[in-house]
Amino acid sequence: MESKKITFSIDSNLRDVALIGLSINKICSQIPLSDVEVYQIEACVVEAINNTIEHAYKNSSGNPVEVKLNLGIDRITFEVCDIGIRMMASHTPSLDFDPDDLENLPEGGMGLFIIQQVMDQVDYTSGNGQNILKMTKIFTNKP
Amino acid sequence: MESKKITFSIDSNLRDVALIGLSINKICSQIPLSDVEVYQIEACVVEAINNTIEHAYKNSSGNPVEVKLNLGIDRITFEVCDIGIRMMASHTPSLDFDPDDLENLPEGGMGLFIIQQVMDQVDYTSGNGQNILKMTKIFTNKP
Amino acid sequence: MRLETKKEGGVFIIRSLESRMDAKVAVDFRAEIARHIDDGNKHIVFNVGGINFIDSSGLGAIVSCLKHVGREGELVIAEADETVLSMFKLTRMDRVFRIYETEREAIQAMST
Amino acid sequence: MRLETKKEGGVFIIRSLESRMDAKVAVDFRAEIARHIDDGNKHIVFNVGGINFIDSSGLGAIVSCLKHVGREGELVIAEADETVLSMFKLTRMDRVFRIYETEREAIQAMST
Ligand SMILES: Nc1ncnc2c1ncn2[C@@H]1O[C@H](COP(=O)(O)OP(=O)(O)O)[C@@H](O)[C@H]1O
Ligand SMILES: Nc1ncnc2c1ncn2[C@@H]1O[C@H](COP(=O)(O)OP(=O)(O)O)[C@@H](O)[C@H]1O
Repeated sequence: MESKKITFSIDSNLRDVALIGLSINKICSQIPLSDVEVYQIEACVVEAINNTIEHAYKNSSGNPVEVKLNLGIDRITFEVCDIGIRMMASHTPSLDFDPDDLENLPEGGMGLFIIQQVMDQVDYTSGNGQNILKMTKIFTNKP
Repeated sequence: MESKKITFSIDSNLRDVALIGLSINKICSQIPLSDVEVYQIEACVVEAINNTIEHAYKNSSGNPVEVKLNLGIDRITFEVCDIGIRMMASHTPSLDFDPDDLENLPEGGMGLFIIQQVMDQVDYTSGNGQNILKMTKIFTNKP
Repeated sequence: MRLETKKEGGVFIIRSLESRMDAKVAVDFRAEIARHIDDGNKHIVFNVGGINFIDSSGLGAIVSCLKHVGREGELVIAEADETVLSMFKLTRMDRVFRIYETEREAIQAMST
Repeated sequence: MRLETKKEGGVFIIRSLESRMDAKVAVDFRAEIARHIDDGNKHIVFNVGGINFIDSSGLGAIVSCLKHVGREGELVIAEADETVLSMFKLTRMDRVFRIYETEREAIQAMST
């Protein structure tokens, strides 16, 4: 069976991000994943879109954000695409902090870490003025 | 508050229609509508997309189908767009049949009728090679 | 379209293993049920309990099966949830099909 | 972000009337809670029972409030459902916040 495909497009505006999140949540709830897994996948895509809006487009609206979903037999992939500023050479996102050191708790910098934790594969590519964060989650299909 | 906007794009392939249907179902389930109303709105968009694939593109894949969703304070609109064959001058869709006349029960021709019944406003426009079926559903917002 | 079928007395029971009965699967459904009808199963209960979405192609396929069983046969619907039922009502197909709340009731009504 | 607040003894209770705590609302949330803290409410229960989605901006806003109440104050979480809780665990924030099953338990733990 060929994989199912859909593209979601919004303007670079935090207001519309939830519309993609909800859509992905419902589509993922049809595949063999737990509620928590579905939620975490939604969170990853939302984090990636937020990054695009906040960093690639520096919070300015009027720019295109696209998410291409590809649902295969045992995996789902998301390509989050922008034509803004590209991300600097990818460091491995880490989240090291002392839970008792109140003053130094992180208030940000958790997005890429969450994505790394949840997704099975994460790639970032830039070319021809377009940046693509590709995330893959593998699931076990019990037909 | 400005309205929320998202565009869904698929290839003209019946396989991918459900992905838009599911997305729209979830988004509509966040607004003040009953389960039956949400379902019927999903059905209308699916009918419109099916028509695009079956009639505008004569069941050939490889053509673009777009659905633009606009969620306002008291209404949701859907624009189903194709660049295929345009619909003939719109007749008022009717569904008249004798339920006891087995041989003459309709097996098709129900799509536009369903859309007319469910939606508050339906417009079809063609221009610049693009056809757009615009459907509006009004709801009462109780904040 | 993945279907589960069984026979109870003279009644043939069909249940969908898929939750959506849309244009993608309607043609297959029609063909598969036609085979069962041609095999002599003309008293059919279609249990739609597992279906949570049906469009006009799905409805059309069921109507086609109803025509195929003909006047000597029957095809009734069971366990439609509120949303699926609303589609039968919207297209006035609730006046064409006998619709039962449970599969059991449908089978009993047919056997008598 | 629409919030409901109330006071029970010395404990300030916040409940979200919105189901998503994401980047869109995080900045507002932070500012609004900061005002309440500046008004002297430093023993806070955040009942997240109505929230079914939180992202890292939402978590960051809660962390910011925790810092704001400071060492003399407290900010605890109550009624996180399984999915929201998983986000606290994923970011190890479950080791930063005291998380209670019910609002009642949270209030009691704070009052003693
Ligand atoms: N899509 C992107 N485009 C450009 N830069 C990005 C993008 N995503 C992430 N970054 C950079 O990586 C950093 C870490 O991102 P993240 O872990 O999501 O945390 P946060 O967004 O809260 O800073 C960001 O601060 C930003 O500098
Ligand atoms: N998007 C479209 N493009 C071209 N023709 C259309 C389109 N939608 C509907 N039509 C025409 O209108 C007729 C009625 O459509 P409909 O009520 O949906 O029933 P059905 O698709 O089952 O025939 C179709 O048979 C077709 O001729």
